[in-house]
Amino acid sequence: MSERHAVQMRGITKRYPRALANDRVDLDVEVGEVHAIVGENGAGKSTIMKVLYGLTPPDEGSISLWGKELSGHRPADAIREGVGMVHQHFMLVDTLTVAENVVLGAEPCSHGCLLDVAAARERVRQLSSEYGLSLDPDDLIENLSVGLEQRVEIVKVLYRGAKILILDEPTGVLTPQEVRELFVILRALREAGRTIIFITHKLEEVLELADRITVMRDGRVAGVVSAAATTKEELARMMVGRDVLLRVTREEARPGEPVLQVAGLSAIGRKGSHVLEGIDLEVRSGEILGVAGVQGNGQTELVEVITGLRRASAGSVTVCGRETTNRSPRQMRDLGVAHIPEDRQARGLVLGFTVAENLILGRHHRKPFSSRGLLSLDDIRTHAERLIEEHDLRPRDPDGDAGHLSGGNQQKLIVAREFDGGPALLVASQPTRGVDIGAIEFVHTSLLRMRDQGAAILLISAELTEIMTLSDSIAVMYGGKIVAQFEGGAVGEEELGVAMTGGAGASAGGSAVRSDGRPPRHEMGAR
Amino acid sequence: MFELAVLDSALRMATPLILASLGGLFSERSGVVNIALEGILLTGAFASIVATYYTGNPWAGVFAGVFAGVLISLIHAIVSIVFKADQIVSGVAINLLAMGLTQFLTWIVWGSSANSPSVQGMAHWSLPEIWGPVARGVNVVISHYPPLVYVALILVAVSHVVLFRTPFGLRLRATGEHPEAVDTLGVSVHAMRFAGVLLSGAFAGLGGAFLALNTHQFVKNMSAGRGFIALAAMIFGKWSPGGALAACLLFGYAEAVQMGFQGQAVPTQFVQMIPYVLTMVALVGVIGRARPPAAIGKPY
Amino acid sequence: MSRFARLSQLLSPLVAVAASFLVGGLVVVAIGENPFHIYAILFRGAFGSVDAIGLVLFNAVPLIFTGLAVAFAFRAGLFNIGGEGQLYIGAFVCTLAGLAFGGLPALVLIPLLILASAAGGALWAAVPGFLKARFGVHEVINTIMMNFIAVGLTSYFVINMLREPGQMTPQTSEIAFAGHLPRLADSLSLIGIPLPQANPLNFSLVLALGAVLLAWYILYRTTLGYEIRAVGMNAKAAEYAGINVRRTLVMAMVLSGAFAGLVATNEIMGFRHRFLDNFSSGLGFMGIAVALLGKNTPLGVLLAALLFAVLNTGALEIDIFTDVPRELILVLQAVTIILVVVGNEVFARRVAAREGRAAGVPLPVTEASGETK
Amino acid sequence: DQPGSTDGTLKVGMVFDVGGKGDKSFNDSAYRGLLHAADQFGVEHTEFEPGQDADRETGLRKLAQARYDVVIGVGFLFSDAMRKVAADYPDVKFACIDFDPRPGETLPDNLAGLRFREEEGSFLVGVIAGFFSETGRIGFIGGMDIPLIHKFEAGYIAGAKYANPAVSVTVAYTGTTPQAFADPAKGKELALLQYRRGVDVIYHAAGSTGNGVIEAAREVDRQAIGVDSNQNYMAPGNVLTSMVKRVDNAVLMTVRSVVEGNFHGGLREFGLADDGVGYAVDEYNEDLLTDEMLAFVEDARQAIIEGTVSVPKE
Ligand SMILES: Nc1ncnc2c1ncn2[C@@H]1O[C@H](COP(=O)(O)OP(=O)(O)OP(=O)(O)O)[C@@H](O)[C@H]1O
Ligand SMILES: Nc1ncnc2c1ncn2[C@@H]1O[C@H](COP(=O)(O)OP(=O)(O)OP(=O)(O)O)[C@@H](O)[C@H]1O
Ligand SMILES: [Mg+2]
Ligand SMILES: [Mg+2]
Repeated sequence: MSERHAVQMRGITKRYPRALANDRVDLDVEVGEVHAIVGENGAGKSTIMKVLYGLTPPDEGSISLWGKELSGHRPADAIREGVGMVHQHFMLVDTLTVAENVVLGAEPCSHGCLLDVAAARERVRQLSSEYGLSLDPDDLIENLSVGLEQRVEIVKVLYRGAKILILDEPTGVLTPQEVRELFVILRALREAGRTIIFITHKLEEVLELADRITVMRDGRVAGVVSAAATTKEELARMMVGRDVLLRVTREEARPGEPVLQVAGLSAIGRKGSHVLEGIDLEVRSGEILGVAGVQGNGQTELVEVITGLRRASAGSVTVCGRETTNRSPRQMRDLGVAHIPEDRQARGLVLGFTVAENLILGRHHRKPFSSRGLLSLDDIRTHAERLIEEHDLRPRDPDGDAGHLSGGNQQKLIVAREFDGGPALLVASQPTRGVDIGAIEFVHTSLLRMRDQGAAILLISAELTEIMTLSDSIAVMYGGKIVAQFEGGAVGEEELGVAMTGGAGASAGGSAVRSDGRPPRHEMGAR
Repeated sequence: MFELAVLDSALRMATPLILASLGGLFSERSGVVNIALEGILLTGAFASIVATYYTGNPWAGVFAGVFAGVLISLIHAIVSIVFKADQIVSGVAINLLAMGLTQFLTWIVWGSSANSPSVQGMAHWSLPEIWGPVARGVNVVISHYPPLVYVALILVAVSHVVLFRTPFGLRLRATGEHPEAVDTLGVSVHAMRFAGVLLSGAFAGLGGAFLALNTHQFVKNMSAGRGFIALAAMIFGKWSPGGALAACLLFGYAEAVQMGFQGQAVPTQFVQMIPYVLTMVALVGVIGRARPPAAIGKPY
Repeated sequence: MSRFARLSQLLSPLVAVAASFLVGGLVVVAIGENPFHIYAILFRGAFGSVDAIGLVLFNAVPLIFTGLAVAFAFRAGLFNIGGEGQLYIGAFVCTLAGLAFGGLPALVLIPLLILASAAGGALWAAVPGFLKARFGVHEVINTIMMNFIAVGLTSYFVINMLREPGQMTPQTSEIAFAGHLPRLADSLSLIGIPLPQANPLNFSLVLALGAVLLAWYILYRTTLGYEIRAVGMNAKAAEYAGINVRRTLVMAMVLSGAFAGLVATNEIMGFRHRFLDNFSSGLGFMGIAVALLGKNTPLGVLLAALLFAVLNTGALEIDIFTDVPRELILVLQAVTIILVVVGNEVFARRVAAREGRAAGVPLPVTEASGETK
Repeated sequence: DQPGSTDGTLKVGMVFDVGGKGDKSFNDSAYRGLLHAADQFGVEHTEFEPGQDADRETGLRKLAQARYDVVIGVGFLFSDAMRKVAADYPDVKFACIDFDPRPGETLPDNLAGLRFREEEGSFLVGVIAGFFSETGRIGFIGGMDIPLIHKFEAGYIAGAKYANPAVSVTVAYTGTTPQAFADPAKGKELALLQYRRGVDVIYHAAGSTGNGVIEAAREVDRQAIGVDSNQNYMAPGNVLTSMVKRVDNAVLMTVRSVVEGNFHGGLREFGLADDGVGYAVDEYNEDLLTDEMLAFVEDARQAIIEGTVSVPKE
């Protein structure tokens, strides 16, 4: 076993009931390097990291840390060996404070057995200032933005003295600025001699940060390359096994009549503050309006009000010339409003339902799926078979449980359902979050095709590239307000980024912004 | 309404509820629903009487009650934590088991499946009078209620400290909110949940011991729905020891008032509904939505 | 689902039942009795004669109703512990109607009383349903509270206002004869089944079987059932899909309560013909066990209710004719439930392991590009 | 020859009421009668407690089918079931304790309805309570709030007022479900509350719930009055007396009449006159009762038997 290897994994195989998640995977990570792992959804990236961290026992294979072989280890052993992991889905307890989350499992004690809260606070403050993380140890997690939550995760790892940091898709939920700040932190950590493994779907990031890259496909290692010696195109080909369009081509828009008109729209949040304030928007048919913004600045609420999931406190929503403010979700759907929700598992799917049942969700009460209160099973099935065929959903089983689909296929299911039936207005919220480049390509092409067929599309995304690639015009939200509007193509990523943080020219500081300058955490549809 | 006798009665009636709902609290804070409180109370009651019957020492009964509570909750722990079975199913089964088993054993031990003979009860605490006026003064406080009433009150405070001021409590609460997070930090979710469920068995078993020893005998089904009321109190008290205490006192008080003011114009049946109606009204009007531990009921 | 999975789903309850009998047998041995003798008596009590089988079915009927009630609410994500209260109110309303509308012919009165039973239960269940939907109050607490209230209310009215004149027993007068559900003895003897006249089995059994079908039909064939299941599995997704979640919750409770209320068709219309204070002794709670054992599916409820009825009926026989008390059967029932849920888990894991191995067949090798380094 | 008895021994089946065997009260009194009968006549017997209401009828039927000669139901809840089953099995003798007849009902020849004038016995213990009470406040704790128990209450109050017109009676019931007869924890609290309010004697008619009442009396050193069985021994010095309801005698008598071949159906009431009810004096309470008191009570008893005092039932 080599001295310079922080991690050596050999022949790791992990089977799940419906998937071979890792198939004889080898992974070498050198001491002090930034090692990226890329691959499509379901390629087995998270799994191999969970195996390394001791969360998931492998079925076969061996693992060595610092040249020493581990067997049957648990997270506690990994932590002791200096491994820390920031998970794809954050592992934070919402109802506890930052300090409590950080020390959980390795608590400082006073008086023998009591929790030493002061010491915990102090450590958090210290680590936070050391790496410029600006965290308040007494904040409740539920009040933090996603970016800050991630920093808490990093502090958790540092608090345990990790020498190997694993970050699973750390940038998926961050703004460009936050990504840049994260990279600064990660570089500082590398300077401090720590080894970093990070997983991402974003190839630019890989090339920017990583020293070496392991590409995974179908549970196997498709190759290991050095960042200096490869290109985006090559990586994409290795990941997908074919050439990929990294940028969709977009025709000029031919906008028609206004389909969605939003005027002076406001909404009140759970704590009585305005989460939306005086929003004005217009989307015409055959046009994509992109809404950019850091998560938690009212986008969620805007979508909810437009789709009838949340009440407006003032202002109006008009769809196809009809006033629809505060109509129910069903009425909105019946008017031809389709909605791709930002959180597919929480809102977009019923996980215990079959694929076929999920494919009629929202239209289940209408003909042909239902008449006089009875379901029409034949029509539901035919519909499912058609959509599965058209959208290449896998597996091709209308009776399979939607919960068993991969993330990408779950998203495709929702897209298939919402695109079907030619909606007049499509509200697409984070339509490609966490899906792989193959699926992104598919969703983007579909959105443009819908636009060209005359649908009006309101696209909400934290992904600037996505907004810039697809939008005919762009609105930027900050603190519950629209702070800037641009014509598509007439604005650069930098300029958008600045507007998103409430800077330069944007009238900053809506009442939704907390006194400490952070945007409030978005509130889920509490009506 | 605020007659001292009624308040005393309220506190005594509340005691088994307090203990059982503290038990429920530990289990549910670790993420395991414990609908089996009723059965654990019953088991604790039975075991305390058997042990007292054979030893003549009610404190042996207390110990046996706690032990039996832990034992039967061990079944809940194994079924719902190790085997990841539905926690409510397991709880329902344990209630059934406790009902059957205690009656069956009552029959084996005493030849009647409904009643045990009377056993030695628990003497009230008191300092010897010869210690003088100080002892008399102290006795006014400590001998007013059966000993376990004081124990229950102390346990409320202890539970609060354990839950909110110790690493164990922090881990327990985190386990109920987000077990994966706890697991990733190298803390065993199963161990925390076992601790929570077994503690709940110990507390509810103690509650059962109080119930039975205070009446000096075991009677079939003597828990009489108190486990469910304790569960309601725990939810009512928003999963905190202080809240549970307050809720139990309220229920105890409502019941005591009901007992104290019967036989007047209102028919018994209506007077006896007071605590239940009160609970419903309070839940709608005053308390509103209670927020349970996020991961409750989900096997890990 | 693979054949192995299906087979084990079928087998796991059977194995669990067998295992619990083994446990019960050991207990019997431990107290110095002969388990074969005891079980022989148990089965004689349940299957020894047409009369015995009739009794089993009679005892199964209320469990089917209360089991369906719990299972149905469960599908909407609601835990209805209030079956006991709902069946009391159902029985009470049924009795009131049976006393009040004595002049009606059977053809009208019987359907009316069936409706009254369902309506009473539905009404009682609607309250916690509404409180849940409107104020978010946990239905478990409210259904428990409403059990106590139902018992108190019916007890008051039965004892103080509706008591049969000149009687000490806390029961009402008999409902109109036209409202009695016929016993099955006569009908069965037409097809050559010699059920004794005195056997209490009545047409409520047919209603119970109908209710099983109805519950299945509502859940899987109607839009309402689709919405109920959607709300139960993911309320936020249901809301997103335009389903009125609150209304659906109330509807699910109403239907659940209606099933519980139908217990009256057996107890009042078919058997006792009057409301006896506190007649139920926990049928509603047994329904929870039945529903859970039946995995909250209508067919499962039917089978679990039959199993429990077999045990309850045999228990009486054991109680009367042996020195072993009936409580043995309670223990047996509890052990069965525990073993069934544990068995489900064990089998599920074995299935998973097997299918995992199936998935583990090496995939065709895709051209993995080599290192570019 | 008796029907069904293969070897000539009589078979007696007994079905208990809520509360069950071991309640030290009502059911135990019946069971004692059965044991006496077994002693005296060598009968074979079985007994059980039904699980649910429908089991009452089914259980009686099963006993009849198993060719039991005498089937005894303990408690008025058996009345309906007895009527039906007795009609179906004319060869079997049935007896129902506390039988609840419909107005004008005549019973078949194989069904005996055995009733007690509990109000008369309760009257006498009421007299004792009224006489004994120093505070002038006495209590009554009933089990389930039903007409049967109201009889105990009514007789007791009348007796107490008979002894001391100024006495005040505090009345409480444990509950409205059968559980009310088996909740000693609640019985104790109810009693403690009454004692704290100055009540010094409490009469309970609450099955095993009453065990809690007696326990409370012992704990605060006041007086309780037992019911159905002689409960004086349960807390010597703190049980003033017990209203005994001689269910045991009724059971014994029933079995004897079958043995002797002179069983006949119909209603039969046991009152003071035939020692069907009474109050218990034994070594555990003789120190509590003065001669003056006993003389007064005996006078009252005579007056009731002679009809010069009438006892209310409600
Ligand atoms: N707990 C689990 N149970 C069953 N199957 C699982 C589980 N976790 C992962 N899998 C399966 O293992 C395969 C690999 O999943 P993994 O999460 O490692 O993918 P990934 O590369 O991280 O994908 P993504 O980019 O979407 O995060 C997938 O096919 C998935 O279906
Ligand atoms: N316990 C489980 N049983 C069966 N399948 C599971 C289980 N847990 C996860 N999966 C499957 O694993 C797959 C991948 O899970 P995972 O959470 O990694 O999603 P994903 O594809 O990575 O999407 P995302 O990037 O949004 O997390 C999904 O198909 C999911 O259905
Ligand atoms: Mg992943
Ligand atoms: Mg993933």
